[in-house]
Amino acid sequence: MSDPILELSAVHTDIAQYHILQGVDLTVPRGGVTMLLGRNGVGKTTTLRTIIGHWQARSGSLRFNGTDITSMPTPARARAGIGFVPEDMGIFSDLTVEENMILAAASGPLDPARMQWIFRAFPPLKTFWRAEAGNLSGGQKQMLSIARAMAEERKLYLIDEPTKGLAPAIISTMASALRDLKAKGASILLVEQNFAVAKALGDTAAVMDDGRIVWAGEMAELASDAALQDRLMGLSMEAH
Amino acid sequence: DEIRIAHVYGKTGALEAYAAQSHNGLMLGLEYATGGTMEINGDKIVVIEKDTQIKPDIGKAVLAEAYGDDEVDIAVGPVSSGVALAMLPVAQEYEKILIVEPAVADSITGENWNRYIFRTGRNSSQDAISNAVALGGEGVTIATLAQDYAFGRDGVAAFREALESSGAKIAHEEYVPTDTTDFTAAAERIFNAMEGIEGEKKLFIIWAGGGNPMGKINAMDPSRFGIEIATGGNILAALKAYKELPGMEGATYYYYEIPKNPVNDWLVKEHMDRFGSPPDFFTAGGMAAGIAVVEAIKKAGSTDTEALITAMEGMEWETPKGTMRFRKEDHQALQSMYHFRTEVQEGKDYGVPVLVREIGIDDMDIPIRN
Amino acid sequence: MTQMLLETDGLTVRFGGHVAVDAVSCGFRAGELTAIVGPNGAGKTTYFNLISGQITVSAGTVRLMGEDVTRDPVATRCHKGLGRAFQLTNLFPDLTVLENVRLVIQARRKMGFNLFSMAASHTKLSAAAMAVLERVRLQDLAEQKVSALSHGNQRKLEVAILIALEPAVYMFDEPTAGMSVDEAPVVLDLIAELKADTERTILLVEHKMDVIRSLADRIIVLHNGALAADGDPATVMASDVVQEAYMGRDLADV
Amino acid sequence: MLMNLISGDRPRSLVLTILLLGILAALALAPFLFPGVRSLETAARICIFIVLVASYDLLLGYSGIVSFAHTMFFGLGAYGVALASTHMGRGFDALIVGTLAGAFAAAILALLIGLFSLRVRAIFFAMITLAVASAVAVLVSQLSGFTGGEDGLNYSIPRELTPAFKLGKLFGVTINGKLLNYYLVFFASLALFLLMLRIVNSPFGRVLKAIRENDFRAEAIGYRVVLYRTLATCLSAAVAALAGSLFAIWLRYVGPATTLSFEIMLDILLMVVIGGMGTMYGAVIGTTIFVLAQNYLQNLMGVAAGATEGLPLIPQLLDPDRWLLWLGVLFILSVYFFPTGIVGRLRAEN
Amino acid sequence: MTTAAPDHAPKYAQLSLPDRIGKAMPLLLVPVLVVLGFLSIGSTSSWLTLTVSGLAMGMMIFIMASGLTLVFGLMDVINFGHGAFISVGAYVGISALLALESWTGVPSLLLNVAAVLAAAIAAMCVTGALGWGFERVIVRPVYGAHLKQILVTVGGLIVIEQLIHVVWGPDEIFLTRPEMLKGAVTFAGAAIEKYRLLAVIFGLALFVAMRLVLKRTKIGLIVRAGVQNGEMVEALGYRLRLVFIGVFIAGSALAGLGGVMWGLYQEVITAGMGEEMMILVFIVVIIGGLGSVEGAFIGALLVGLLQNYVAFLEPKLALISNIALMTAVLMWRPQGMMPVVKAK
Ligand SMILES: Nc1ncnc2c1ncn2[C@@H]1O[C@H](COP(=O)(O)OP(=O)(O)OP(=O)(O)O)[C@@H](O)[C@H]1O
Ligand SMILES: Nc1ncnc2c1ncn2[C@@H]1O[C@H](COP(=O)(O)OP(=O)(O)OP(=O)(O)O)[C@@H](O)[C@H]1O
Ligand SMILES: [Mg+2]
Ligand SMILES: [Mg+2]
Repeated sequence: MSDPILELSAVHTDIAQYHILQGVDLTVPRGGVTMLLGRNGVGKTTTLRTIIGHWQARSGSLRFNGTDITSMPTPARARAGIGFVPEDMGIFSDLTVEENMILAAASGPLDPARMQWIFRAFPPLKTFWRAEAGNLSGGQKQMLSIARAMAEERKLYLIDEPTKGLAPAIISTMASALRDLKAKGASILLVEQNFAVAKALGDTAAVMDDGRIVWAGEMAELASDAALQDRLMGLSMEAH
Repeated sequence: DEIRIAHVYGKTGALEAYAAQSHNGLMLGLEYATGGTMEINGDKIVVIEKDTQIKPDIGKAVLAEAYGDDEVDIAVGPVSSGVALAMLPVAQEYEKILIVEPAVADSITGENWNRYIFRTGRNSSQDAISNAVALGGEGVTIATLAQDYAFGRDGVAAFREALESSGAKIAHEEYVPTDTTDFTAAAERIFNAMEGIEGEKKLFIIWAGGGNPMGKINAMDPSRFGIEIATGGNILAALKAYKELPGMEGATYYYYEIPKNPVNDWLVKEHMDRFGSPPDFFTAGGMAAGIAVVEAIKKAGSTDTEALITAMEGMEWETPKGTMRFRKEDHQALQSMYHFRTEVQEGKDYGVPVLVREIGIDDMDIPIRN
Repeated sequence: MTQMLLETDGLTVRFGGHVAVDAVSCGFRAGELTAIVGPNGAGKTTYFNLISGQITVSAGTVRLMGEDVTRDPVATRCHKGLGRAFQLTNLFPDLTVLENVRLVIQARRKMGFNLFSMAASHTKLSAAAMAVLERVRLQDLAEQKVSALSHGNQRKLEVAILIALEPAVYMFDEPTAGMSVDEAPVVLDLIAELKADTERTILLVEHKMDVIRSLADRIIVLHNGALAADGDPATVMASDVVQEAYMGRDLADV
Repeated sequence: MLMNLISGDRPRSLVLTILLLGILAALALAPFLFPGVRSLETAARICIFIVLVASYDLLLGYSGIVSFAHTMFFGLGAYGVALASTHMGRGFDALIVGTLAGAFAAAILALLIGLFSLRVRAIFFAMITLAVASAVAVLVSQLSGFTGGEDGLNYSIPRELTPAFKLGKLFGVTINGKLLNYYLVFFASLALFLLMLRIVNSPFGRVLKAIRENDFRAEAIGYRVVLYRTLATCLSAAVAALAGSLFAIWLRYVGPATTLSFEIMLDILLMVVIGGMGTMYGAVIGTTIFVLAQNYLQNLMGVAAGATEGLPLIPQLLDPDRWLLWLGVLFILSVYFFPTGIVGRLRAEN
Repeated sequence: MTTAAPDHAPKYAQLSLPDRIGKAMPLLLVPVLVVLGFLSIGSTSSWLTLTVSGLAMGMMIFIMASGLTLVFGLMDVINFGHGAFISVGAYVGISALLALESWTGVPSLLLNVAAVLAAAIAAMCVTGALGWGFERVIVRPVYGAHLKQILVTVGGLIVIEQLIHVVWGPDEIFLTRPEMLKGAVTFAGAAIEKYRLLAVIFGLALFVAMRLVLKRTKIGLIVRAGVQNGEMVEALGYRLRLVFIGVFIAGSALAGLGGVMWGLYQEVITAGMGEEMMILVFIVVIIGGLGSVEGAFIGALLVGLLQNYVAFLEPKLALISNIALMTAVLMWRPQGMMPVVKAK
């Protein structure tokens, strides 16, 4: 196996006076989809924000694609090839959909072929191309947020709960878009509450509790072991 | 013991430049009148400075402090009329003398006056009336331009009143907001009003502060309509704008080359020596106040307020502007003004006001309004 | 037939030329839970906004217990019994969790213009607020600032606020989005509890089919702003419009 | 009892408690502790500005409304007293009529402004209030026959409140009308301050905070935002007018520069921010520090300039005439070092 | 490859005619005002004088407001320091002009304009550098907090004004314009100051240049997005700090340019001159709509024209014409005429 695209070791992160991440060790293998799972408030979002650099790790190290990024500023991390879809979607609501996308393509103009691919996955973006992004529906905003990360080729995508608020039809097109990304060689770190999606997409998984990774392994192993799920994440995933 | 004098004036704030002149003048005046000893009858003069920040409430407070805590005998100042008006009752309350210099509002020695107030500075009426005397004459038609607030309107009113007897008449009065920067509209209105009139036509401008209406209206070529611009004197820096207006006439309060008397000669020489520049408007005023203080104390023989008032009423003394006299009725210092014409002179980067005629105390009928 | 608790009649709104909600006429009875489904951008949230008054209608009327409330301001409608939780979390971020709920109860008791008493002396309000927090299991976080809450807990607080309002019409807009699998049931059980109250009606926007299946008495489908289907869950779910426009392909074959 | 008086709003910091008690004691005993014209002048100004700043904080800190018209209301109160005293003649009846009329007019004007323009965006509301305030200032200057124009008005207040009214001596301090006047100002200010403390700690105050945080949501849980904001504006305006009346009674002079100028507006803003927005106690601390600085910075600098004489440039920068420079630095530093105000800072250290 | 998600066709209704005209309305305001002016003034020569000089005044106001459009309109920073930059620009520029006496004193248009350009460049360099320092020291901690911005920048304004006193002394400085820019040209009975014509050229050039830069580059977008959600802009790979600093420097430099132009117009400069213009400049940016160069341009022309017309027709009303204009525009369009950025 080649070296992992992303490697966190013993990462501690504080938010104000709270000690939130308490020694996270996490690897994302190159070219795969890694699911980051866990209950509400265990630190999943904080982990992603630490990786992109919105929170600074107090100690521990982060390696991305062979280089140490622990003390890099956020823009440098992004330019090194990390795409980010935040939990709150991070839409620029006063800008139009088009302007949001133009900004997303940081290194040049939008690539028409890529746009065609994005429009196929998220048709409403085409319909509302010139509309103010703040007026989009909740699901449409979520689409835009994912589309923005896809506007340019990245080596690693950090995606925080992308399916919340999406209709089933869109979830399925989004899932296949993510698989397209993987097919193009990108790696993905995905936080997800929808276990069906997690099961369908994940190659490997890591489960968090209380600011630590409490389990890591193959997704298939987790998916097939209801007792393990119950232990790690409370209720059985299949319960509802 | 000591003779304590407070100089209460706007050291900081928008009028800072005037304040410095006024203070230098006051100190020079004290020095001149005491022959350099800074003592009167063996008592040392101590000058305490107080900053009004050109705020009336602060002015009131620091004047009260000067009279109450610092126990000064006489206070001098301030620069701004608004501050002066707020200070007047304090003098009355503490029953001490306040010599107003150089604030100009008529009401200081007019309706708001009390018997503890003297003023060495000129008032707006003196300005307006001297200009009327300088500009008026049979067959002259005048338009006025002034700022639209009490001072501007009062100034024009006094000017109009004084003009009546000279045979000149006012064709148009234009008032614009105090902070006007664009005078195109005002000029158009004035031109339209004056266009059809025959004879000598003048536009008299009363303006306080920046904005330079003379230059801007002059740039619109009023001579097309046979209109000449006229205005009063100003501080040296402002005379730069007069360079574009050679031949312009008006009346001024002071220009250092005009008065011919020993006090002024001393002032000009000392000022040049110490500061490397000629004395300006407010230097002359400050000096007049300084000399007045010394003369009054000498004459009264003490710093007792009642004695001082008695001594000062009707007192005549020498200043850089010649003899001044505190009028008994309202304690306003009567003084000469100067009718001037602007000339462009080699080596000076401003328009030089050259004396046409001294307008003496008796040439002006300054109304008593208290 | 029981009287309609809430009715919309030809409810329409246009944004520029875009007709986001297109002449929707529909009634909701007390004691019923109606699920509103539809693709993203179908107009579900906008429909809620029209009912609760956040945006003004272009045409049509909203009637609450027979009374026309179309022109009432938001706050007035709230007092009359239209309660609303938001799809995108919308709270008082710098206040504590408890204060968020306490304010709701204070509003319900119309004590807002009480100028000269001490808020701290109204202990009943705090107790009532605490009781609501217990129902959504946020009692341990009562003194936390909302901005320090994780996303999932903020969603729960959003639900708590609606419950504290005790409205006649509950409007939930994707209450469980982003809630983890062990937390979502708490909220769903709560909604089931509310359903037991036959005086009230519940409107629920959801994209999760299992949730709808377990809770809904009736489903209406919005599509491109218009009412596309209305009926009992089984029939509607099986209909073409839902299958094509909404479900797309089944997740199973992702 | 004490808790009731301060409406249960504890200072929540030992240092803050000590500071507040210190300020209260100093103001209460000012005429005896610091005899002299200047210090009494300063103490009275602190009392009045505490009320003014607190009333502004009700608007800014608690309701999140940025208004630049606060000095206008302050001016209304002051002119109320001045005009009543000018036209009705010297007397307590004039003071009462002027005060009430000023407060009433302020509330009405606030109501109009509020109903008209509280709906626009916050930043534009700020600009509209700035515009209205400057229009009023222009009006005052234009109606010089009535208002005294730029010169303002001098008038007399009842003799019992002036230094001419002498009662004797106590602890070596002359008891006269001026002293009575000071205590009138002091107790009125104290009462108004406690009233506002009560208001911000009432259920109404809580709603204001909620509206400041998220007006959209406040409306959605049943609060008529416009009504609350308008009422807050009116209350704040009325209290500011009362402070203005006290100022007029104390100063016996009103003019545009003392009551209406934008400069005072900025001073108020700074006092609120230095003290800490959204904490009534911040008004006390901020005002005290600022007024003291305003009054004594120049003296301090004179000393400093003298001490550094001989050094290059420094004495020039420390020249008392450059006190505004340091005031500007104070503006900057206070925001830098006290982003949450002094009160916020003190509380955080607990 | 994915299969497409089901497509939806949202329904569209026809836009009504007034809706469509409404969009172009701000562009029509200037011509409408000019025509109204003609109808109410009557005298052609007066109208011509007032109109041309009003437009030129508008251009000068625009130059001063242009920097504020960037800093306040786009970056959402209320910078009262802008007023101080105007003053500093004027002082630096006028000092440069006084030093270039040999270019300004001769009646050569080329040399005269070159002197003005040199002065403008000197002023822009100094105010740009000052802006850089200002951003680093004063503004950086207060992005997103309007109130604090007002306070710190007022603090900065006071400090800079006082430093002007220290460096140049407290006296106002009077100056005269370069030879060829003195006086007026007269035609058809109307007199137009020559200097105003130069201001028109400068203003137009600036307008076109700003439009091009903001339309052709992502800078405007980055700033607007950055104000809303800076973290996200950085996560997209942009060095937001650099962009903010750059825009702030540009805004300050434009203030410097405005200062030189205004100083030359006034022929007298004081430390407080910029501060005095701030309300007017804010009004222009607000009625134009935040972030809009076009809006500020139209706003400035409206202000210039209206001031002149009103001052001619009814001088008393000139006191409040700007305030009335702002209030009217905000009643009509609560976000200003052509907002690019939504006000908060
Ligand atoms: N700004 C903040 N200040 C203080 N604490 C915070 C802040 N942001 C998050 N936290 C705390 O950090 C912990 C982890 O939060 P995080 O958002 O990473 O959780 P999460 O796993 O993403 O949860 P969810 O599934 O609900 O999104 C939570 O307990 C939360 O309360
Ligand atoms: N204020 C507005 N201005 C313009 N268009 C709007 C506005 N609000 C909503 N829309 C549009 O109306 C349509 C319906 O939006 P709405 O939020 O109601 O969808 P929704 O059904 O709730 O979708 P989702 O499931 O994604 O939340 C969307 O296409 C949206 O872009
Ligand atoms: Mg999360
Ligand atoms: Mg929705």
